Amino acid sequence: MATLVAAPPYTSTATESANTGLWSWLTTVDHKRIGVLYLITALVFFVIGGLEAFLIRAQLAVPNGQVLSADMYNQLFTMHGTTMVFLAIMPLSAAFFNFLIPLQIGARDVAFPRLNAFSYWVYLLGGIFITVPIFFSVAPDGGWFGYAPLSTKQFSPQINMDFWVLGLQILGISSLAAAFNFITTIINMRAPGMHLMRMPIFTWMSFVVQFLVALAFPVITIALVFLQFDRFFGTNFYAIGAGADPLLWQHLFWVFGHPEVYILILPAFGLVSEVLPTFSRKPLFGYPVMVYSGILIGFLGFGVWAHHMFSVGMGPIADAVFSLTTMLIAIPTGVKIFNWLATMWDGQLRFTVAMKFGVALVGMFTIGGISGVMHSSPPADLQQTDTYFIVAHFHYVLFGGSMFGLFAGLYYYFPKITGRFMSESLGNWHFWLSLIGMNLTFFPMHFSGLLGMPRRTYQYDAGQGIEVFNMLSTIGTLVLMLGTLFGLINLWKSWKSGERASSNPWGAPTIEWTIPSPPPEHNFDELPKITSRYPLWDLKGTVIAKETTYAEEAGRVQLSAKQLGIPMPNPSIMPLITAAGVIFMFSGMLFTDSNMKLAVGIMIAGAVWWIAGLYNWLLTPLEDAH
Amino acid sequence: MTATTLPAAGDAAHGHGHHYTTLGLDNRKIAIWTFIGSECMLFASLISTYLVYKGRSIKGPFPHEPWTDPVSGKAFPAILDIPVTSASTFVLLMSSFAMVLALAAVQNKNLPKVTLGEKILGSSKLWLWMTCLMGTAFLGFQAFEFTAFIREGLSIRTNLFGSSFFTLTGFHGAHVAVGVCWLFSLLAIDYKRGLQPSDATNVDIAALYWHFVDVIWIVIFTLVYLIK
Amino acid sequence: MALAMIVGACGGEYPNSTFNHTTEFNASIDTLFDKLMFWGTLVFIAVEVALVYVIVRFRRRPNAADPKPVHGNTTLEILWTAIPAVILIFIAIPTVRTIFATQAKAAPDALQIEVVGHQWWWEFRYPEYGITTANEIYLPKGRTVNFALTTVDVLHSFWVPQLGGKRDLITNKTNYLWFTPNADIQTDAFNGFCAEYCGSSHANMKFRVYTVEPDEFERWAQHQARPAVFPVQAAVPVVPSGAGVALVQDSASAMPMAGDTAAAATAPAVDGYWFPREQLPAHVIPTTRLPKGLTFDESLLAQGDAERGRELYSRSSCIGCHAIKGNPMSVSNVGPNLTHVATRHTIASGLYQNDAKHLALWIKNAPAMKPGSLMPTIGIGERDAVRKNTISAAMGGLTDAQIADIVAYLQALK
Amino acid sequence: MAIESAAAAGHAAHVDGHEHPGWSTYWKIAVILFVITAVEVSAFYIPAWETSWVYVPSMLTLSTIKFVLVVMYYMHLKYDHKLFRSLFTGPLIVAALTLIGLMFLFSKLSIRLGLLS
Repeated sequence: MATLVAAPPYTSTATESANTGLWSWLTTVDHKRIGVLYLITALVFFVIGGLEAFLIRAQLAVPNGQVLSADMYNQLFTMHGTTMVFLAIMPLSAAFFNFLIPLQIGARDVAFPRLNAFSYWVYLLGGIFITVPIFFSVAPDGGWFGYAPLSTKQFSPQINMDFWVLGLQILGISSLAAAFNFITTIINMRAPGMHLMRMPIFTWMSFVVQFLVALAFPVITIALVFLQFDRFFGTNFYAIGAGADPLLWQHLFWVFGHPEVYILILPAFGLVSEVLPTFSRKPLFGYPVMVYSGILIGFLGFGVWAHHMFSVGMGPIADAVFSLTTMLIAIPTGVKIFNWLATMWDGQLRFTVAMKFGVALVGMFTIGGISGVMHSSPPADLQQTDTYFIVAHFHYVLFGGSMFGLFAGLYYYFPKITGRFMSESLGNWHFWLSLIGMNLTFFPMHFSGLLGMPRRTYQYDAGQGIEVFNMLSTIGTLVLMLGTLFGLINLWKSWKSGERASSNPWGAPTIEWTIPSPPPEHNFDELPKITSRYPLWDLKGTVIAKETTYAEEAGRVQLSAKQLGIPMPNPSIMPLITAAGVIFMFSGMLFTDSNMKLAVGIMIAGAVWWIAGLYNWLLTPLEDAH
Repeated sequence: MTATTLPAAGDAAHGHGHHYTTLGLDNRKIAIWTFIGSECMLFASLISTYLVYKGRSIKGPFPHEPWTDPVSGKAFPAILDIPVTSASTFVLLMSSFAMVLALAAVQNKNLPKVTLGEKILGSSKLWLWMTCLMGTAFLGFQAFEFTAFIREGLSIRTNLFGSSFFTLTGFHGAHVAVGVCWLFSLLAIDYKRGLQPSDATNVDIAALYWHFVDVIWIVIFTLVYLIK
Repeated sequence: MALAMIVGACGGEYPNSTFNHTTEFNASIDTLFDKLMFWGTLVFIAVEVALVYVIVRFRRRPNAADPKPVHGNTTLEILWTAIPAVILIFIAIPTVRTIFATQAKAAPDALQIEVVGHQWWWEFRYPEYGITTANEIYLPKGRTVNFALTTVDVLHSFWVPQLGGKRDLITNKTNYLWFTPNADIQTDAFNGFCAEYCGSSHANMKFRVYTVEPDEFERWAQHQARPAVFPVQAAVPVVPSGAGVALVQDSASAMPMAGDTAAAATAPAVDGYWFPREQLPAHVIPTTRLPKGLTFDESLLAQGDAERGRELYSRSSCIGCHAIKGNPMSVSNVGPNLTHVATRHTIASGLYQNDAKHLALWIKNAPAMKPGSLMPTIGIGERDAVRKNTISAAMGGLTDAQIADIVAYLQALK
Repeated sequence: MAIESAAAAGHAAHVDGHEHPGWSTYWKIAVILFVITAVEVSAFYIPAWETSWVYVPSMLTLSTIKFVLVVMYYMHLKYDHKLFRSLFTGPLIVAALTLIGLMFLFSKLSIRLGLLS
């Protein structure tokens, strides 16, 4: 069976002069550079979200803590959730979508490169829009879930929640645009022979995630439109005096919110499913089942939303139905865990930092999964929901799952992204401190929750039997921060001066490892022809691609797209300009209370601005005529 | 074991700048269908909200029942005007018919046209104009309906029915308005240089959007107007 | 995680533990939890042991041959799809049973308590007895209690971890929650919390539940239903059987409690019951710190006069929000009902002890004592953090001496 | 894989849109749409129909027919690549189920199970 091997890998990529400098970053439409932008931006927000978490834990270290005021605490926990969900984990996944999907399916770029850039700029500017208020103590304070009627003008008259409502709308635009883009890319930009069932599992999980985004975000958009109209135009959607039902918000929010959970975790599952086979020297166990379970998780994810609402009194039938559908999800999720174990079974496990994070995901996510099953049972959930038990649960899922998976992906793909390895020694510090820190932070929360500590409380009395657990959690946060610091130092140092990496430094099986590290702007000199699921591994026999070394590839010259006569999209500033116009238009709404004329003026100016940008964008061809 | 590859640079030379695609389909068409799928959820949320709040308003006016304000003693009729909306529904349905003819006209631009019928059917300008006009007429009906309601005492702030009704139909109206702008821009291109069969995909995605807006109205008309 | 059950079992150290079988509701939840815990632990051990085994056993050995490329195994995969499915059946059946058992209609003879959530305090009504009180619930042991939960503003959630699961208070909707405190539990006091985020002082929206003997409950209820005894009938003997009446005498505070003597000397005649203060378990005694910069001239508390206080109270802004049965000027329902406020052990929704000092500080500047408090600042010269203004006499502000009088009045309301 | 079968069509630039039906189909559909709408509106004014239990199901059926006709013929879903059908029906099903789910949750629909007296 003909197997694709690395078309001779190169190390010194010829770079066009137009591809350097600040302007090139502002105008780039290259999915790889956009991926890098996502990565760096998301990590900055991750640090901000982490510092917010640290302040929260500092306040809770001892009973009746005096570090923060109640209002500041409320702003911080709201922004911690909002930041981590929308500005850190989702965009970190997006960094990998951007960088990897075209490489994994053998494409030149995404289907709509400028739309891709637009998504990024909207995300960046929207992220700044929603984050800046915290520095002026006017950040959103209604929780990341923004439950009505607390989030309405009647109970949150200040500007705080306006930032949240508008910011989330803005970020939704970014996610939706990206989803349409990636769905089209995965459907239609696959290299010849890249059948759906030959696609790398990360691309598969991303594919599922894009559908979840495309179907879940419209729902939150509408829920937010209602809130926006209530706040700005005096409509009655959540107005208690008009007889509104606040459960409308909760249902709409969780119809979005539960798929959102899978939007956060599935990319990490995908990354780990790439890392484990490579470092086990074995193909992924049960690839089709892994694919189908991902699809099933995504589909079922739309039918379980009300399990976030077992305490609202939906009645026994609804509780029972949603309880059962929720339990069902445990099956495909469990299958994934067992298949990962089976992938490693009988393998030759090589414990790089990437592998360690990947294996840790299997161990840690399992804990989050089991506690998840515990509150799929409504009566038990009545003692667990809105307590620290839930906080423990979803941090095992989101930190032990999503973040560990993303870190695994980062260590694994860093050589491909930058052409350099991340340091294993610093990485080990990062990993072990994160593992210890996260368990120290979140495991005690199981106890504090079941021992009666409600969530979102800025202080608690002494003598409630939860002091020790809270102190442990706070110490854990310090360890976690230290670990993250090692990770960041590692990233910084390795980017500048890490050991040079070859095209396939791990001996990995998929086609992104056939091209130089970092890849040339056109990705593939020639579109690869795919004949199997692991093109670089001969699965019939025992020959598996060995790690290539930098030395053996040194000295070869990669031709540029221009030299090869490959048409590349032109850089364009229009995505950035259009995105800025969109944000400007939304920011006008902030003034509806204080100065209606100003508000309308800004909104019209913003609309004209982005429509002009879009017009220019649409009339400029993506590529030069040839 | 040698690398098996496709001539990639070949795509550029091959078609008219058309890159290789897996399915041979136009990316834009896949994207618009994805977008339409997403819009299904958007309108499902809006329609759900309308239905959830139906009958929950604590004061009138109401869609299908007359109501007397206990405070002012003022009497309000049932607010929805079925004959007018039936007419606008009909107009929107027929605009879809015009749109599909416009697309066919663009696709068949290069076919010889002999009879008057063929010439009429082959005029993309005519059918785009018809679609635009009927779309605009629908918006006119909606503007009439909205102002009549406001005159009668139902605004978006009045009650739950007002909020959910105006938001649902307003969102639909906004979609129609975007569609009308889109179609006018196609008309502008048609006048400037003539829409060619090579533009068919451009017209096709606009048409898909337009029809989708139409089918949403089919649902809204039945659920909001006809079912009490 | 198995540890959770062990540590949870000792209620003394963990006063809000969800594992105590004080009601049949909590017992059934706990039984279910044990099942979840059992299967969860089993899966946890299976996965983690397998993981550790894999990590140790299949570590890459130098010069080892490449592993066999196994792509999957249908039997195995069906097996580990089926096993979780079977486990889930073991969980699902008792789950559904418990759902229907705990969400059935409460017994018709259950004690009805209407719970009304407010930002950030709890209103409790006993329609059978015509009682409206705040932040403290008395429950007779052995009788089912059915809570009807509503809210006048945002969402809240009613939760007494030791007695049962939580249930949200939803605007424009009435929810129900019922349980039966076991007849054989001790007379005890439990913490209750708001478990749904509800704004600034969500953390401070606590309440207390006292489980008492049925006859004690009856006496408490009869007493609470009556108007406050005022003006003071000084000569009548005081002490209710077994109950520590003088709420302020054993204050943990070091400052001289001059007001207490005044209150004790003029204590009204009561044959009612309330939970003896000296028997309060430590975990229901609030430890909230006082805000910095808020002071009260405590010597004034000794000079506080209840009668003067009543006069003052009856023409102050207090009556805009509070009701005191027996005081015809004070009938508003916006704030907590103060009819028998002196029989309560805490103020400000479980945030502070109910003693002269805390009451005085509370009246002087409630928003400083409790972030976001909707009770306005009253003390002259104080800054109101919510309304962002400084209180003057013209605005109806009160001096410390006047506040001391009102404190004396409130402390007389037994 | 069905999707892959079309891959062979690869470089053929405009594979979509040429087996579409023509005028003869389009006007018939338009007439049907008109007739159904007319029936719906008149049903609204026929008390015997409007008040009977069949009214709501018949209205839903009629509008579903209109919906399907426009989607299948005017949007060419019947003739286009199968992919588009799944891209549309998948989300449509999720949307419909969500809507129905919400109707149950808000007691706009109910099934008598006899579980609760």
